[in-house]
Amino acid sequence: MSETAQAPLRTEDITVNVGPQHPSTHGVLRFVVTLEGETIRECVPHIGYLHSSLEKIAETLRFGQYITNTDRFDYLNGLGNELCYVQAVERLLGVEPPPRTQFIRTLMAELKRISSHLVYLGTYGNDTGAVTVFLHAFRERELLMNMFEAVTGGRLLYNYLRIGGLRNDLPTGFDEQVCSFLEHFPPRLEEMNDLLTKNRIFIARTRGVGLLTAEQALSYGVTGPTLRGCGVSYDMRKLRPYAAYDQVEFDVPTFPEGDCLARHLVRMEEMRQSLRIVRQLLDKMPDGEVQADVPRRLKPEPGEVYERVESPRGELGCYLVSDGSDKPYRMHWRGPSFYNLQALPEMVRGGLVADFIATLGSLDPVAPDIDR
Amino acid sequence: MWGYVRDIWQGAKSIVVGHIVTFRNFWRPKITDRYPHGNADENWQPGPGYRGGFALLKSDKEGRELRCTACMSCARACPVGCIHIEGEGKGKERHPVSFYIDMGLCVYCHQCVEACPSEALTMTDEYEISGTSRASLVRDLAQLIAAGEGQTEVSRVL
Amino acid sequence: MASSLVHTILSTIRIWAENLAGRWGIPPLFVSILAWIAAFVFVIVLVLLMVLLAVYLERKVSGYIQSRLGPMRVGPIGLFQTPMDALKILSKEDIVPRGADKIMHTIGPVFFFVAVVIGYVVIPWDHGAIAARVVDLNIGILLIVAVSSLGLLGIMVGGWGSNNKWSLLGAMRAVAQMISYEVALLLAIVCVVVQAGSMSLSVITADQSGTLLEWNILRWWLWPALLLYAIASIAESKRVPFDIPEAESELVAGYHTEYSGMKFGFFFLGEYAHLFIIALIGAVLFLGGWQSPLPASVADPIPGFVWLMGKALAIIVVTMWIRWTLPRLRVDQLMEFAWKGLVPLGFVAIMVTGLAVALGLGGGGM
Amino acid sequence: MTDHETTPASTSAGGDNNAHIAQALHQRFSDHLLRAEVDAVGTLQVAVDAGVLVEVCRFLSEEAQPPYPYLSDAFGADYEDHLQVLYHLFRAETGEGALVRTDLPREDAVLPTLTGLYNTAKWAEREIAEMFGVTFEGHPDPRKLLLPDDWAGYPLRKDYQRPDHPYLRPEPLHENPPAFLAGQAEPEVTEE
Repeated sequence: MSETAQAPLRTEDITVNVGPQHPSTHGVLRFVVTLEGETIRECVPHIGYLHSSLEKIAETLRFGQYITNTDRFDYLNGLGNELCYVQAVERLLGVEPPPRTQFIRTLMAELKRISSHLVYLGTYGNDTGAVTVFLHAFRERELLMNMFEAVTGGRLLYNYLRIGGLRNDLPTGFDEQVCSFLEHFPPRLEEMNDLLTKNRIFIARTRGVGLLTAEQALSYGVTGPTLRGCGVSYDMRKLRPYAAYDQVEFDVPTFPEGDCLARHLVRMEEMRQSLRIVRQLLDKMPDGEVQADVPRRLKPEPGEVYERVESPRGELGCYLVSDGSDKPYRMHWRGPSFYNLQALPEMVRGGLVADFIATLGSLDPVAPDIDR
Repeated sequence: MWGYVRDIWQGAKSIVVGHIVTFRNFWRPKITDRYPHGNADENWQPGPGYRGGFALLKSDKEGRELRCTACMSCARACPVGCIHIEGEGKGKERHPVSFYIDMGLCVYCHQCVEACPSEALTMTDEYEISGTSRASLVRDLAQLIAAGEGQTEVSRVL
Repeated sequence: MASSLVHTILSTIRIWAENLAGRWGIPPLFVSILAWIAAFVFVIVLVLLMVLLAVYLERKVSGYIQSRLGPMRVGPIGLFQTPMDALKILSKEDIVPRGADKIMHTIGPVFFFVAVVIGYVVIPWDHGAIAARVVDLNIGILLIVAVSSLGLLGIMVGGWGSNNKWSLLGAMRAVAQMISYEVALLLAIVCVVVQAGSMSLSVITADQSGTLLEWNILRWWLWPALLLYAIASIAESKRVPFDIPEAESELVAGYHTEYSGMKFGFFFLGEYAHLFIIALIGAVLFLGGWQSPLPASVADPIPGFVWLMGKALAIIVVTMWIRWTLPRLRVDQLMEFAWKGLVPLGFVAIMVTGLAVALGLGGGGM
Repeated sequence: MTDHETTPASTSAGGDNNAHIAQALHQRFSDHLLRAEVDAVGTLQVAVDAGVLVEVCRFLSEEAQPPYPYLSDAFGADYEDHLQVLYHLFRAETGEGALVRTDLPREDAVLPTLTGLYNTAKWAEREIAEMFGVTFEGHPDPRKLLLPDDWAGYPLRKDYQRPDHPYLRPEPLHENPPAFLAGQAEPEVTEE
């Protein structure tokens, strides 16, 4: 095997365009990936295809009007985004919503988290080639959608939370609907785990793939299940409890491996914890009003607030500045997917094309959440 | 060696378990709505408070056709500005002469309905709203009144 | 061997045609050529029909597994959906991408389809010698293996000629995969050949005649070969969990990314024809071919042709079940599995079979 | 199960820590520090001169006790007479945050990059740069991030004018209804 015996073979790196139209980019994302054979040398994300300038729109709408826009960027977490925004405005105004409102908000946010993780589960199955789990997950998600529709009148865009309260109380029969879901869902979740999570091929596809150390993750501002999959127990619900999270018991699942499988397992466990939270919330749900007294025309004192909540993808931040008028002077969203995606080139370098897809899917990015 | 065999055994078992799951699902009842060809009862029905199309409600007071007083509350509440109203008359006589809602701009947020002081505007459970041109998506006064035929209350989550 | 209904009908037609030719004074050579053409038409039509059926089945099975109904609109329970789709594919624009090699782009799918279809000529459809198949080669199984591996030339040509990086990657993966799994597949087939003592598919079928217990699937010393064949044949037909050449979440559509219209149709047809022939060979090698599972004492009203089709369809449904259950392997895992898992297993299978046959368990010709 | 070690420090303790840090900041950067205090919810609010931004951030992420080692978010704001860039630092164990801000002139807004300290800043600074027209000196990859490469203007500045583009949607209904509704065809979108 001397060097002279083998004439140097001319090789060439391939540059491929993953997206903006590619089956597994979860929306409109684009990556310019340099391949050597099947091995990834470099990956450069190009984002902004779904940039909708929500931050600028906020400056033209009144505080109450903007709620309808908050559903739209991270569309899998509509109610959670509303919660973040509404809490920010309430802090600006100094309004404390009634306890029942807090419970209902928490309940809806947790149901939304389950629904978002179900979408993740389905699409991740799709990314790894198991198509069936996609439809099974969406079948279960449909039940949640029916619940959201019963409460809010909308299936994807809710516009349910109000400054200082809610649009309406829970409908009659909602408790039974949730209870039957709580009975029905855990076995189905186990079934989906049997189908995907425990499958040997799936484990082989995800274990040790897309590695991220805790230090790297934190330095990139990665949060949510991606960070908890690196062994860091960082969860806003626990660390800075908001709404009714201080009233319920739950665990923050962490897995130390930092690979795709760990992130997947964190999400599966989070669904179980969310079910636990929902159960407790239903038991402890207080009676009473759902709307605090707020003036019809909201004019907060000049000031600013940075509100953080835990979205299914990580820490969702909302920075709001008021100049004393009825419209926000400046608002900024910290989209968790934006920072999670930033770590992607680090995670996929040296992997194979299939690993790239698996890693991207395991971040559970939502394209409008990246671009806002 | 033992670990290797156990690995193969567990892998094979997990794959068999997966097949059992899909086999079970094969025989489960299907959830597909055969919309629009299926039985109407089987199709998905919007719940109360569903936010679909719009309707203007009739007034039960004498001398008034509509509850709407063209007060512009809804137009002001709309985040996208898709409502256009022209009113006529003063005081109690005030009523709309033109009322347009552009469903192509509407974001279905329900804020106009909530803003209405006289509970005159409502969202209906109509969900087949698509049209073939932008102009066909604009509802005018006559269409809105026709859509509210028979309805007496603002749609609400119950 | 009792002649079946299909055999009777085909023989009658043949005799009638020869009589007619004699009366009209058509030379015998010409008659033979006509008979060959008729046989090829039969095979092609059969393949097309089976592909339509298999595609329909695939959509139904996947739908049912996924809590859906599958096609329901066109015709009763959606039966005409796939013929309609075939018509649609025929009517679509044929696009050759700019910068593609037009000739290569065109011959790729044709090559693939032809290579797959040639294999059908040696399948023994039913009782009797000539009437129920095109040719009865004494190396039938070898022909199928040899010709079907030509198909990947078509994939490579098509993937390369598309001037698309995804196509190229897909084609490369396809070649690597099919060459690797061909080895495992051959090892599995060798076991059956050792058992039957012949490479002729008729002999292999005849070897399994008699009771159900004589079928290769119930001969325990062939079970390693069966497992091997099951895995390798799914990989050969490029289906999940071995569908990496066209992994739609990674490579968009792999080697046929740039194809549309009838050229895509040829790839599509070829894939399902490949699946079907794999199922047919599986039925012949392990499930007793056209033979009825009923004991010989019971009169069997069903022709052997139908039995063979039924067995093949059952195998196809199982591959669909597998397809809609499992995730996809990664390309390196796939190769590892072939060379580190299946090939050693193949040698074990050959040893087991050889020993069993040598000890007189197998009733083969050795 | 896994999180009991990291139950949050009570607000007062966090506030104490932050008060110490604020004090230390005052001692260290007395002249350049405009503000360092703890707000109502326990967040450390720091306002600094652009010149010492990097030093303050390094101090907070390395020397402060306990430190704020990571950047979670960076964003800008336009106050018409000046621009402001804010950095949200956080501590993973307790989830506490510190908001560091610095004011910049609207014309010729230049800041040193923080990409040397935090990877997070790579994209965040690119977004601020294209949205507010702030130049980050020493940024390794100063291309536009969300906007097209040829985009003119800085959209999140208050004086930004929407470009006139045929694809942008027509005026809202309440501004010109009848022309649009006259019953004929929809407005023509001219393609290039």
